[in-house]
Amino acid sequence: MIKKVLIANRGEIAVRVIRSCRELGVRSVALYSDADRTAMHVRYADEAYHIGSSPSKESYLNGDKIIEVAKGCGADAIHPGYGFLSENAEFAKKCNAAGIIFIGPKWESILTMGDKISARLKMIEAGVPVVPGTQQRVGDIESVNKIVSEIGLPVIIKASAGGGGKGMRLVRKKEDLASAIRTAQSEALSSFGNDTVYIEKYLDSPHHVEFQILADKQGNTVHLFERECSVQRRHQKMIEETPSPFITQELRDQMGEVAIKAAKAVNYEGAGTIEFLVDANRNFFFLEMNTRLQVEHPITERTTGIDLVKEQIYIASGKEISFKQEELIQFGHSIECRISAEDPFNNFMPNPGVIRHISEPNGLGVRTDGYVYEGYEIPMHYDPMITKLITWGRTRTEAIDRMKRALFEYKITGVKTSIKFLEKIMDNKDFIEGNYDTHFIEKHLDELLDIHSDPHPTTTDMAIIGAYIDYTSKLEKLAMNDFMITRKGEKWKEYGLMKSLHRI
Amino acid sequence: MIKKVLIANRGEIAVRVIRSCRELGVRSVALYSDADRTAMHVRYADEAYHIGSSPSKESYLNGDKIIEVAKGCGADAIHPGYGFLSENAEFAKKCNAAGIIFIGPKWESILTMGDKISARLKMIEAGVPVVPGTQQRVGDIESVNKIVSEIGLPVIIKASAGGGGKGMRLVRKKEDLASAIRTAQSEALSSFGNDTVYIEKYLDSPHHVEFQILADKQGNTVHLFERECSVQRRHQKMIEETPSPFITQELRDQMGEVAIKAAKAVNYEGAGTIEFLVDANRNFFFLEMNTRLQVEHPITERTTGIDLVKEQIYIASGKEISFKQEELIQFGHSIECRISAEDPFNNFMPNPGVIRHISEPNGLGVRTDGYVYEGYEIPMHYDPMITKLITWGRTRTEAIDRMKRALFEYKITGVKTSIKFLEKIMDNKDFIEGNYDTHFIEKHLDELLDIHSDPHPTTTDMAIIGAYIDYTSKLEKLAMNDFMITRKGEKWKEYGLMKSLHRI
Amino acid sequence: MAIDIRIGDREAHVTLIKKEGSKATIKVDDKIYDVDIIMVEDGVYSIIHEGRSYNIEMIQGNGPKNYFVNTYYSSHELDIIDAQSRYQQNRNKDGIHSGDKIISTPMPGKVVSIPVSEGDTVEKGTTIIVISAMKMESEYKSPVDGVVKKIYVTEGDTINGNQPLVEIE
Amino acid sequence: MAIDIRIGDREAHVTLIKKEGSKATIKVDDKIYDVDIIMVEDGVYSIIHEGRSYNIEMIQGNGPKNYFVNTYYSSHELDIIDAQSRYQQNRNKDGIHSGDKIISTPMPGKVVSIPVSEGDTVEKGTTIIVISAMKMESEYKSPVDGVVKKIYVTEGDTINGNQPLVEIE
Repeated sequence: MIKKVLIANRGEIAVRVIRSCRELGVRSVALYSDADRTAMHVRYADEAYHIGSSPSKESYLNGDKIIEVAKGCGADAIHPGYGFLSENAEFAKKCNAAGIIFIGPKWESILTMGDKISARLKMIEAGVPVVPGTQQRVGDIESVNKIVSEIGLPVIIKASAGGGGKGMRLVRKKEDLASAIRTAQSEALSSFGNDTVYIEKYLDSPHHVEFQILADKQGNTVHLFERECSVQRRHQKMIEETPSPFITQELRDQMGEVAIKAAKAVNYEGAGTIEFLVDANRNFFFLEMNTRLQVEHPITERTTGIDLVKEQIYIASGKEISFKQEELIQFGHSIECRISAEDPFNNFMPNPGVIRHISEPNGLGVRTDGYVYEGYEIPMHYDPMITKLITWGRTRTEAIDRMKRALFEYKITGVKTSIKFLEKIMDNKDFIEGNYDTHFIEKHLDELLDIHSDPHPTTTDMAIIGAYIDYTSKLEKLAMNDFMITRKGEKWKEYGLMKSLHRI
Repeated sequence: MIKKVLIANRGEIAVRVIRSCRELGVRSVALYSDADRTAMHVRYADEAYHIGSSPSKESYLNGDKIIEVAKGCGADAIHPGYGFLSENAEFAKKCNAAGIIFIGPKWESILTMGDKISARLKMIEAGVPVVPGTQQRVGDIESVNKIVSEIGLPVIIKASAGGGGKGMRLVRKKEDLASAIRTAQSEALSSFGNDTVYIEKYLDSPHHVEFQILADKQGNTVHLFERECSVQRRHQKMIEETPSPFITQELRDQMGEVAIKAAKAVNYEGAGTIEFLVDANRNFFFLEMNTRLQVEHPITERTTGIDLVKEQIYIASGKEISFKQEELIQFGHSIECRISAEDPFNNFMPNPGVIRHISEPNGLGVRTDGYVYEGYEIPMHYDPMITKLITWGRTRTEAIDRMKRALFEYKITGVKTSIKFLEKIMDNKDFIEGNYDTHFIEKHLDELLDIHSDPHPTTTDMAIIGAYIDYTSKLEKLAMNDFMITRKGEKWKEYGLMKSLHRI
Repeated sequence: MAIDIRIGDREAHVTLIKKEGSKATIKVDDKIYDVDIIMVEDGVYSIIHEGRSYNIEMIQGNGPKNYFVNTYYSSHELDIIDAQSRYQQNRNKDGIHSGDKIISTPMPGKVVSIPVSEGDTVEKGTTIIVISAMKMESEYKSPVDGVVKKIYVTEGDTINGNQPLVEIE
Repeated sequence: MAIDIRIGDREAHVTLIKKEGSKATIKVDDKIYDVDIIMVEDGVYSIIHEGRSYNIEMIQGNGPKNYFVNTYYSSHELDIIDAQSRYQQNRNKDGIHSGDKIISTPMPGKVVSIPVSEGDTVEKGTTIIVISAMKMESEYKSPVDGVVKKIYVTEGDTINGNQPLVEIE
């Protein structure tokens, strides 16, 4: 069994990984950049080492330095979290070469799934349905035209090395095709150093549904059901839930089987996620595989009861998965809201800064996975997500009611956050009815951003009264200050006297 | 459906009840004594009314005043929580008379179950096994001797109106019988205004196992499995868990059936608990019924998924229980630790005071139900319990590992708490093996209180270094103070200048 | 003591009528409120008014006269308006009228690029500076037609929130 | 600056050798520690020493020289010993020797009963006063044989922690 894990990450996911390490009695090692000396993962880990300056490239992306630290402190494994080096095949390979366990799949699997074209080919070979489109890099415009006339418009041009919406272009009219390919190629080149792009059919009103996979070295591969991730803004997930309100039990079984087949096709090991697009007629297509833990993994943990990080550590240690497929159930319903330091009402502008005050929700069916604390300055160098709020309910309705209650209790002051925006989504009729696809936020944006009406005029007056009292008592205190200072000598004497009296 | 609930309680249970009200869209009304103006339940409720001075008798026990407030604010129901007026039949009756729903059983059921002797008689009548002993109040010493020779020593003398260990005497030798009865009677008289006592066989190495019951007005009565509550100190529960590591599935089914029978015997309505003693041979006996929500109800909520407060409100509104017995499962394992403001290493002395700093544990499988916050002064007038920590795991082992991790993360400073003591229990071999009865704490007390060894000498030196740096930097700041004050005028000018510059 | 407090477009005139312990009578415009107000945490007040319980969080904004206020139901930005700020306000209004404009950002970040140079003529909407924070780039555009008068920063600089970056005349 | 710090039975002699930013070299008795120490929250320090991470919470105790210190693994009470407290300490020691004794409680509460009167002769172990807090009554007994010199409170009084209640001579 692994004895010491170095976490090559920061923020909430580093804290979350350390929690499972503690429960297993595994020692944890944190890394920190200049900006992160005071970060929670550093305070909470057993050990902590400085890794470089604040920009990610010089710290959390510096694989060689990280391996050096791991060797130096005697860590026998590295957990990459998500983001940063988690899907970097080269890094996984270097870990192996250094004799350190990379907690994740074999580097070959990362490589195959990391390139979108090779992943598509592999899936087709394994009999997994993929979105109709090209099987190889886009070449001359004639062959492109031929393919597009086969699959039909609209299509989407995607970078093979891509991710996060970069090097991606939607084409609705044939005459835009050539220029869209050119701009996608140039964006792909500048973003990923590789101008390979390919073409996929663009599905209207698609759902983004993904399946959680676990696979061990003994050849057992299981799925832990789906997560519905269609509440997205610019390809970034904001809210996830499980079970999906859209898919049927029959479809769930079918997709689960296909997800296992997809993972087996690349000899997958560890935790991974197969992402599917599901169209309005419930046809589903392989979109991509994430060869790591997902941000939204807690909703699966809540409904299945499985601690995914523990399973990752067990599998990396060579143990079998701790349960069988047929033992798993989906118990109730779980929803996650991602809370970011951003101003939804000012174009989602990131809002780094100092946390002045935080109170977190609690009680039945509420989990928070965060990392900020009072007085902590959120650095501007990294992701704006500061905490995740996960609720559980016996039914979807209860999970939503609980999410509303928990968002109401969640108070983060000092920086602007997305909490109010998430509350608006929880109040949205289509969301409440489970009637949404990936266009949900786009479609409802105006109404979600409408906070200008003042439904509580008395509350506003109470805010004014609070400000009045706070300001005037500060003024009073200021006026008192000189008085206090001059009396200080005396005060101390008095204090000393009292102390003597109280001492037995 | 009930629209507005007045919570005739304070502390964590008031906050917990308000949470479920919020999730149901029911308005909540808090009450506060002089000492509780700043308490969390007052801040969190929709409405709040002052009820009297700090001592409970003049506030939370003043039923007439409470009913008056409920009428005044238009509450259609009163939730009594636990303690205070929750098992006061007279209060329940007065609520009915005032046209306000008492969220709990009918007052007649409270009355029957509140008197120990009448409860025993009722149970015997219903065919529920009770601890061998007398069926009526203790009379002349001859009849006592006769009974004791029948059931055998040791016996326990109990006050019929009793609770909390008062008016209770253990008798191991026959010659102590007469004096024990006398002192029990006099203590019962002074504590409860009633000197009725009765005699029960004292069971050696008993387990305290209780069953959660729900019953609606339609006549449906279900049980939500057991809670093992044998970790007690002086008849006060400290740790509870479910499922019990002691009882078998067969026994569980049997006890569950008997618990339902017991509840039906008094036409029970609402949430209640049947407490049993189980001896070393797994014979079980009715001990008493608590006709209210229990402190430890969250572990049942976690493993069954049922929100007990919501069910209470549904039932009081005349709705049916929202599930059927056969739909319920025990999903995984849950443990609760009660955290009190007391000093376990100084005879569990209560320790009211100001909370200086609090950080609560979080993440997968952790729930806290508390009410204190930074800067809050815990009043000396009420119960020392300040928060409950509830963990869940797929297995008992995982729930314990998670409890250790969560206790490790739980930091409350400013007052002494029982956290370290609870940690020692989680490390105890017998507890870990599930091998304990109600004598557990007594038996292991010395070892549980042993914190004198210093297993981390470097950690101690780090504490010393922290104190050194904190103290010397305070001294420096003090020395700087005068300098700051004299420069203040200038500073403000500078600040004004900067502001002008920054303004667009 | 009477104070004007600005909240959104509204300017409320607030007067304390009396205060004894936590009980206060306060007039907000023409409404009189009898409240029980007490500070429960640093910067957090509990107010009870006609039985309603309000939890009000006051967050110091930019300077001692600017607050962000959270209630359980809403968020507000408030400004205390006294003689000094009234003067500043008028001065700023004049400033805008004469066409002076300083570009700044509400949050800290890094300067990615400055596509203009001092002396350039720019139109309203021209991108003046690009700032990156938290993996996201934001473009700041000129709010007016004008000339780039002064550039205070260079590409690659780390900046604070509300720091003057570029001045347009 | 050298300071003595008492922790349990131990008195540690602590000297700062050097400090630059968050890096400090500190001698505790005869051990020299190179640490990285930084205040992360009010009264909470993060210390990194030889790669080990320590989270140290400092809680002001009774007065500025008394601390309760929590680490993730342990809790300690610490006292800063300077010339003044050294003097007090000796004075108190003398105090005990001469038999003066003031009964007080560590926590606030309410006086339930005082079974003795001024002038009463009491033995070591005699109950002097009964205090109730949080639904629990505690009896405070005389630590010495002596005479009740002064009773500062009466039954029903609300008391603070560390307040003198009864003096035994």
